[in-house]
Amino acid sequence: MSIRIRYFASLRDRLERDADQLEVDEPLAVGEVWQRLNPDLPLPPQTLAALNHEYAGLDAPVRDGDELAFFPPVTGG
Amino acid sequence: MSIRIRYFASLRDRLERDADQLEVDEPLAVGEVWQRLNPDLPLPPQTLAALNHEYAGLDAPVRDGDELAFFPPVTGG
Amino acid sequence: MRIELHATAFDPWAVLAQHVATAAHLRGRGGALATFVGTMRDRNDGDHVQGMRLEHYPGMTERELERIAGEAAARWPLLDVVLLHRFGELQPDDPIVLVAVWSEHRAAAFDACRFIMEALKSRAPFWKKERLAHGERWVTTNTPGTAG
Amino acid sequence: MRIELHATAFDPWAVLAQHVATAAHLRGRGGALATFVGTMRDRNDGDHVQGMRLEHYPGMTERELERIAGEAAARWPLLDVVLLHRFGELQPDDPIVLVAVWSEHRAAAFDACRFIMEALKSRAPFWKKERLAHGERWVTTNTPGTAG
Repeated sequence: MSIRIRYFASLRDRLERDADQLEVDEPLAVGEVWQRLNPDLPLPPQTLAALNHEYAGLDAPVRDGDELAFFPPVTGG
Repeated sequence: MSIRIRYFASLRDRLERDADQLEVDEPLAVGEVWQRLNPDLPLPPQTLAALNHEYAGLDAPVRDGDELAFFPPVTGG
Repeated sequence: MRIELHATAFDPWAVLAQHVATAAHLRGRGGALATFVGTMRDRNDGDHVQGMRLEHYPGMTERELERIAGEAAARWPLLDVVLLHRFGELQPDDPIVLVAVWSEHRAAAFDACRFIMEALKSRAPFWKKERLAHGERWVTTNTPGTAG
Repeated sequence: MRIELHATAFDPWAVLAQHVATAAHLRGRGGALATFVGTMRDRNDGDHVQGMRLEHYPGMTERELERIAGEAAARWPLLDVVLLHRFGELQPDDPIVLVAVWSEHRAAAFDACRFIMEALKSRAPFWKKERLAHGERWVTTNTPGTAG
């Protein structure tokens, strides 16, 4: 199973990268993907997640080919 | 005491005149001016009154030289 | 603060573009602008409306609009208000009213813009007379300002 | 319904004038138009802001704006919505966002315009980075949409 992960704004700056690619065999939830990729950094409070361009909870299941994104609270408008 | 009275919109159409001039000796309130000028027509419900370009109640005292106006509910905007 | 009655058609977008271009006190500060434009519809109460005459009370109408804008400015931290209203003969799609309210933040701009419109609808001395295919009629009530 | 992201400065008044001139479905019907324009302020949190970079999430941002406008159209009887938002490098006074909502009556136009702005502020994936005299900083919270 192949998942593309993207990071935006201050979270990208903090992680010092804007994307990850994860190859796994077992099913994972959104929050588990974060833990797998950032084992030393608990998900910062208020971080938002989106799965295939739609907001998703941390327990949403991630599927093969999905694009998962993590980002800080939005400040548009 | 000389008072100028103006009528607007549908009220003017109904009265078939747009203004009156009233000369009186005793003090009158807004509602009394209407009665004096239109003895056969009770003030139509929802009619508004303005004294010198400011909304006024029917018991507001009218003074010499005042401009008093009666008009139906407003429909601007 | 700019409050005007217009006897002939005005272009709300040209007015706003020109106002923003020349209002030095908004420069860098006017982060939020809420506007309302009311235009003449060609239907009302199920009838086709060909035109409209908008009557006002010269002298009082201007003062009442100024009082309304002043009340809004006393209640919210506003940077500027533009308030234009037509009178005279209107055609469908002609702008009737433009309310534009600048503030640093959106809450005050939204609240004050709506307050001005509701106050204008209930207090500013204007009266609409519609021209229909079979004659004329006075508009007797305004549409409520809150959703039913 | 017209929803667009712009990489360079847009003129909200030219956009609205052009939209009204060409939107046949508004002719005679769009009696009420509520708009909001947010522009870049040159001060924030007590500091002078020289410029701003507005980041977005290409693909998701457009879809989220479409979802928000769709929710508004499902909830209120709207005739049209125009929603433009900047991204990229901004200067003070540059428009950031334009929301324009047409309806037959003002209550729906006001309510839907404000709903779209609040939803956009809380949900649309945009992030502001301010350029100050002494460096850059991410904006971390939005101003609340209700008066304090």
